[in-house]
Amino acid sequence: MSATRAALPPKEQLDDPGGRPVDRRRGSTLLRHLAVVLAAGLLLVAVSYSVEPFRNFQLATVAAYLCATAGLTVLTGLNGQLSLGHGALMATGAYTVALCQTAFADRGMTGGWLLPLSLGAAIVSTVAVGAVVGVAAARLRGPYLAGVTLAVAVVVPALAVTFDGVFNGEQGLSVPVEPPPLSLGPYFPYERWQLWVTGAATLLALLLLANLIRSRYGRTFRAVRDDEVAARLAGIHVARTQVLAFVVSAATAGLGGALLAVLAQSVSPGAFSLTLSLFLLMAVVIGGLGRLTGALWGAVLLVALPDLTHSVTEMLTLSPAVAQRLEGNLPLAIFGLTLIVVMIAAPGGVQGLLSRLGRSLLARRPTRRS
Amino acid sequence: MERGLELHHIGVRFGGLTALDDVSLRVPPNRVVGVIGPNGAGKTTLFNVICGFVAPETGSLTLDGRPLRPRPHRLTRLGIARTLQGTGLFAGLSVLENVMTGASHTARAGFVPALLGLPASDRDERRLRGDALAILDELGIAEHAEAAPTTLPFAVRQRVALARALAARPRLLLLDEPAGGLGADDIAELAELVRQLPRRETDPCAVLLVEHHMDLVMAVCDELVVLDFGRVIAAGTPDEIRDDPAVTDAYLGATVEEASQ
Amino acid sequence: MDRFVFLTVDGLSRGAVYAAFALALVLIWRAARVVNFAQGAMAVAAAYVAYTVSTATGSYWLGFVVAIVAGLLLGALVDRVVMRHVDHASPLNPVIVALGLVLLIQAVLGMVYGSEFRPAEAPFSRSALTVGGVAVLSPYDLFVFATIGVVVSGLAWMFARTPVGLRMRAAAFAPEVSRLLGVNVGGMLTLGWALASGVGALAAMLVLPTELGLHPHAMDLVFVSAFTAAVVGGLDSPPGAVVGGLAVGLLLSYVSGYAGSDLTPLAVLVLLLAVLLVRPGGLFAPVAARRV
Amino acid sequence: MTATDLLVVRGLVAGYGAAPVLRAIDLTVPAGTIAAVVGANGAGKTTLLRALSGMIRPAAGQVLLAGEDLRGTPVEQLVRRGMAHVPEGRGVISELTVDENLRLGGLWRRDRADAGRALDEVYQLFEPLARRRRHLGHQLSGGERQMLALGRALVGRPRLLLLDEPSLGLAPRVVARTMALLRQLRDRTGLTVLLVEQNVRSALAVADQGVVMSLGRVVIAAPAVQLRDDVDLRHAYLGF
Amino acid sequence: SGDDGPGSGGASVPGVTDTEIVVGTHMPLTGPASAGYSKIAPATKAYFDYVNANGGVHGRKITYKIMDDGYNPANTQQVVRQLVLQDKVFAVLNGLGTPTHTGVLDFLKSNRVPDLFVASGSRSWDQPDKYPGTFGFNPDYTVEGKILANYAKTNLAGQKVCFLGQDDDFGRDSLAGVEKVLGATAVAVKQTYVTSNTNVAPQIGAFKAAGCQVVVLATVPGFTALSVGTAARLGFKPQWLVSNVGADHPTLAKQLGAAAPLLEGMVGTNYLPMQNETANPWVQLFTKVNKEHNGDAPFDGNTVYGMSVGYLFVQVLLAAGKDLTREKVLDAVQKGGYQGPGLVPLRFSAKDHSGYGGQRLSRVSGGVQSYFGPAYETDEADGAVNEYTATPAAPPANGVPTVS
Ligand SMILES: Nc1ncnc2c1ncn2[C@@H]1O[C@H](COP(=O)(O)OP(=O)(O)OP(=O)(O)O)[C@@H](O)[C@H]1O
Ligand SMILES: Nc1ncnc2c1ncn2[C@@H]1O[C@H](COP(=O)(O)OP(=O)(O)OP(=O)(O)O)[C@@H](O)[C@H]1O
Ligand SMILES: [Mg+2]
Ligand SMILES: [Mg+2]
Repeated sequence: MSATRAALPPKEQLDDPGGRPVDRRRGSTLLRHLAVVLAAGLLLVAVSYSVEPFRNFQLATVAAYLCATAGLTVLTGLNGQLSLGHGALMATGAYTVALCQTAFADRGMTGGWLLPLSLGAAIVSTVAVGAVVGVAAARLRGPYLAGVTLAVAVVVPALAVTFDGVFNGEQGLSVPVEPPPLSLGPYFPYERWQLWVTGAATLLALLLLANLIRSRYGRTFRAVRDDEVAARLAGIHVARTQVLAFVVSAATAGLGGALLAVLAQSVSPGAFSLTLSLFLLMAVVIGGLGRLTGALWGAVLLVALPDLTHSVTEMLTLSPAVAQRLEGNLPLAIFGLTLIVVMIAAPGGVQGLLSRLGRSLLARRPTRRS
Repeated sequence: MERGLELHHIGVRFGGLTALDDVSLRVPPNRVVGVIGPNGAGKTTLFNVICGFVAPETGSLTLDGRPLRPRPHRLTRLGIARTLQGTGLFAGLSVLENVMTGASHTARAGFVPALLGLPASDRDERRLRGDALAILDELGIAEHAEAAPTTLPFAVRQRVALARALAARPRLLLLDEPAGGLGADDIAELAELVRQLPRRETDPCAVLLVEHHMDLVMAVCDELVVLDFGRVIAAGTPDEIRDDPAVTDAYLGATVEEASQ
Repeated sequence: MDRFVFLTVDGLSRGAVYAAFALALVLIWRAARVVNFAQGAMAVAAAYVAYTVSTATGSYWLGFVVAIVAGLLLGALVDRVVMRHVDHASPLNPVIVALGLVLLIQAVLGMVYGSEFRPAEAPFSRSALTVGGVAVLSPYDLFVFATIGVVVSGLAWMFARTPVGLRMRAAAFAPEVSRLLGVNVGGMLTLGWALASGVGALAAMLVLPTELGLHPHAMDLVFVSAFTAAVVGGLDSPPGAVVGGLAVGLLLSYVSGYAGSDLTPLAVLVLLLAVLLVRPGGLFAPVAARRV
Repeated sequence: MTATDLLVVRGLVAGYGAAPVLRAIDLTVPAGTIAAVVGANGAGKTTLLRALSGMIRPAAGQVLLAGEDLRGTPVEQLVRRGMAHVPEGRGVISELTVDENLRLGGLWRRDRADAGRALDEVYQLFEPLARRRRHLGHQLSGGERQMLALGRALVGRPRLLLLDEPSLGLAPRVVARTMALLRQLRDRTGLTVLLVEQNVRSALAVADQGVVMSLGRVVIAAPAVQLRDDVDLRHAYLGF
Repeated sequence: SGDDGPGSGGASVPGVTDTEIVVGTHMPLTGPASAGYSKIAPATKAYFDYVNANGGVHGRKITYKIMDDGYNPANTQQVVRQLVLQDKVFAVLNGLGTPTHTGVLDFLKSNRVPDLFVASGSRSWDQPDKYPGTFGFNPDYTVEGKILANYAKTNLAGQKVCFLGQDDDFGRDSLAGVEKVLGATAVAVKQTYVTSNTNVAPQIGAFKAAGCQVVVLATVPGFTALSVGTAARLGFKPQWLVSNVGADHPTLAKQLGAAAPLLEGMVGTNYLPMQNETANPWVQLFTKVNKEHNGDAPFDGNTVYGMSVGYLFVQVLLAAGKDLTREKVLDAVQKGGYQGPGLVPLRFSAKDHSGYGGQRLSRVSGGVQSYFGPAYETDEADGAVNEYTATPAAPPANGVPTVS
């Protein structure tokens, strides 16, 4: 698992993040991306009205995870650095938001601007942690990087127990969040509001990430991934680039964690265990490394797959003796098997599969001008 | 008065092995200097010293008379670019992006404009793209701008590597075996190209060339330095070197035809 | 002073079992360039087989042997049925598949054996012998040390001195070229997986008596410690695994003995950083690769 | 096909994806001769060698080694049939020492004693390697790696040697020596060589037969002397 | 705000129809923490099935939705929302775990979902002002600590007492209870462990070096077994006083295997009938239910626990009346006065949501764990530890409670 090789794109295709030919991009990057984000936002609002609260909550969770997976795919997919510690970065954001919100609530402060402030603080603190880890990470490659980030994933939640005076140990902190603004009406479903808040924050984060990927920074990230020596000779400070990628990735992971905490209205170390970090990695790889759409599929899978496997097993009627054994385990077995099968059948992940499908459809269109 | 790159009494050792021993040489501006020598003589190591990949145990470098303490990622800022033995292209970047990367140090827009997608960043990108396309055009490979390097014929990849180095607008270009794997026609074209470099209208540059292909070396170099076991055993014009018995003995040897009869 | 000796001895005997498991990770890394996150789950599966055999026959040693054989077979099976078909172009793919295997194996074990702890018996007394009033190693510890010593030197010898070892290394580093040189790369990979998994099963048999007992997740924590140990030692080096294992064992023992057990994860991170920032390829890293 | 034809290729079609790179190659190399395959970049020379040694699976056609059809023979079995392929880019295993790389070349052989002798001979042939026995592959210079790759193939005492641009990165003196060595081996041991070269002049200097490839086809196969000396042929096919 | 928002009031009560009551729970069925616990919910469900087979409660059958959260609070968030928002459960019953359940307290509160009989001894469930809908079940860890310490004080007077606790509220609350009885300085050596480090030799070694004679364990079963085993290895044989959480003899014996005799003499606590008391009518009832509705799964303390929860819930449903609403159920719990399998009183009232308020001591002797001495009750504050003398209730004839 050498890090520089951590994520070579599928041979036949370059990971041009937008998939459009490079030289035909004339207009402003910002405007183009804004248009996409606005459309997505409108769609999200429409969806939020047409589905029930639990689905709204699930979508909001997807949005929160999407922040983290998008950041991770920039780090691992575009920059070739492996991180098994993104769960810990999410925890950093989550605890920061919890501490801020509690502090505000304790002082009796209210107002719509408090939450954005807390989220901002969460990003700042995660950036700080990410910078520290990133500096170490920039010296390490492959499994050695994996080892250190794995240790980070274990340590950060454990700190909540070590410093239980601040973080309240295993039990964690609650995150006071204000109800939806009254202007939305007295019966506005809370889950819909949650979706709006997380959706907005996530879309904003994605907008910035997409801009960055499109800029020369995105290019240097990928150059460093592909060949460090050549990158240095091209005038790129490799270590600095790697730290920057780590920091960007940490910032979004911190935001994701903070959003998750806001959604759950609580944080505890158990929610940010090593398992979460590993699941995030699985999500980006299964989704399709190196593309924001891949990160989206990954986030959807993180939420949908456990739900789906659970529903599948619910449909089976089992005798109590058998049910006792299968309950819980069967969904996990299905989950594991799915991972293996997808990885073998579609090594480019869901996104790779989709674009392959898309290309073959395009190729079959009879009216193709050359 | 310009003095170019100078190496003074450079010595490099790897464990017990002396790779370079008291090597001094000079690459004046807008000249083509060739370094030849047997395999393992230390030619690539010499390049590595200039680039800062290998720290010399003894000796020093100067660029235009000023002391040079090279670090790989600062080279392009100093006006030095290098191609790698093999090609070292970024497999995940298109040809155009590869070339744009070569000019990384000329980008002006900072992180925040990039993050926000501000026009400053877009302008920067457009300029880089324009420059890169111009260089690809100059080298006659503009048609491959969108291609992935791995899908291209070897000769084209070599040119992409060259284009990437030129994109940095160097004053000194280090070429490590640029003719390796090329056919006769391609080598002839390459020779023409290298010869032109010091005479380009925009951004003319000096060349330090390591190559085993004697036709190319003899055709393009103004001066030659011969290394053997890490030491300079001869230096001079191509004609002088060709007739130097020590060089023939250590490096050139008999022609294949002679040797195999 | 007594406490120091006690903690040292305790740390060494813990470290020895980490070393055993780290060794399995090193093996698979050397043989297939994969960090096998499923190593723990595979080893537990083998230990469950041993448990079944031991309880049915009443013989610990029969179970012990069966565990190792089961480990060998499981490793070969995982390679042939799963890993062989994974695209290794991105090194992350096998990692993800391994994580999938973890879920699958643990779930299946949970279905078959339930999630209760089963006893893991030790073949020798685990009571420490006292020398001069200080409790030192138990017979079981000595057994662990001896076993690991044999395995490490055996493996080191195999890799460095035998043709098969050379073939395995070549196949791992450069499969295409190795095939051109007549190396049966597929066979070497399977052999590597089998060996690693066999050593993993052996390690599990050594570790489990010192743990909470047999459980589908019994090796989760051991995996983390052992992976740390392997990384500290240098993933390419069997002696490194041993040194790394002992270092981690000692560290955990000292920290929980002198500072409090809640600080152990932090201490492990500090150890990792301290070692890797000085030697980014671990203590026993090979010569840094020439890249230009 | 005569009894002395060691390698016979008929209608070989191969490539990497949908479009074939090789379109029906026919080729015969008599035992104990050197055939030089030349042609422009991208003509398919490397692909031909890869198809012969089974690194890519041919889509159609037949490859006979000493009369035996090689279809379906796993790559790793081919050395046992006497075929050695030194791939483009040399294929030195960077993480192994020079000595280990070389030993690997003879590991498949039953006759351990002779493998040992072959090893010593290689060290004598390429004395820079002898000085670097314990160096790791990645520490070597470009040319040293080339020697190592060739030497490693020779340790297996092949009957048929497939060489992909052996002169790449070698000093002229060493190129000359290498070519001379191929001749010697041909004369002394009856080695058969299929030599892919960009360096047309040196290749034709040693070869018995010249094979010119273009766009995945053999456009001409003729005695090397003829290609060397016949100005018209040279102009038509080799451009010099 | 919105007392009469949609969902509450009016005719429709979530999860309740004329023929069915849907309740849900979250439990670790998988993962490292699932050992033992995974049997609780199925046992509860089995008891509900038994009640359903006997006509249900006020003609309604109880459907019990068991969601696996793997003891991961993030999963708990998801599954509890699924239960409440999608499956529209009437109440959440016996959700297990302190960190897991803490995270959903606010959510359950804002959705006005009764949160009954949480399966952990944390004191967090007893906050009637902050969480009016949440009720505990287990005696809290402080109560338990006090009762164990009381035993040490009266029966092992003058011996050196030491303490090993889990490094969280379990260990902390338990230690607080011990110190309330023995005095703040009486515990000679205090050690903690974390579940992520399975080596307790340093801690046990410290006890041995200090000459501890009595060791109080606030440990989960795995670490009880580990501590006992490690002590034996080191030739250290104190009197063990073990929290109810980690004192179930069958579980420990199974884990220790051949080393099970080390448990001889261990003093533990419990507040429900011991599963080996075959003469106890409750155990007989539960054994029967286990056979008929639980696939005759291995019968242990967790089975008894799960069924006791089920029994209490059915009692509460009956008391809430035919016209079931969430408010009525909460009122019914607060009314208190429930008699069931428990050996000590359930303390429910408007001011107290804490659950069982005492323990009885047990001892392992001849490989059998059995009660000895009286049951004790106490509070989590400075109140005295008193004997509780009321005779335990007998189960109703058909095993289904009737309206009292
Ligand atoms: N990092 C290193 N560690 C050990 N030895 C090295 C290292 N780098 C180079 N060497 C040795 O130093 C000598 C000079 O190597 P160098 O690569 O400079 O040769 P070169 O002149 O470029 O040869 P070639 O023409 O074959 O490329 C060689 O013998 C090589 O083995
Ligand atoms: N791995 C590959 N995947 C797809 N196409 C390839 C691959 N390797 C080579 N090709 C294509 O096949 C054609 C023939 O390549 P090949 O390497 O055989 O040529 P060659 O004659 O050896 O050229 P050179 O002299 O540059 O080595 C080229 O067009 C090349 O682009
Ligand atoms: Mg070189
Ligand atoms: Mg080729």
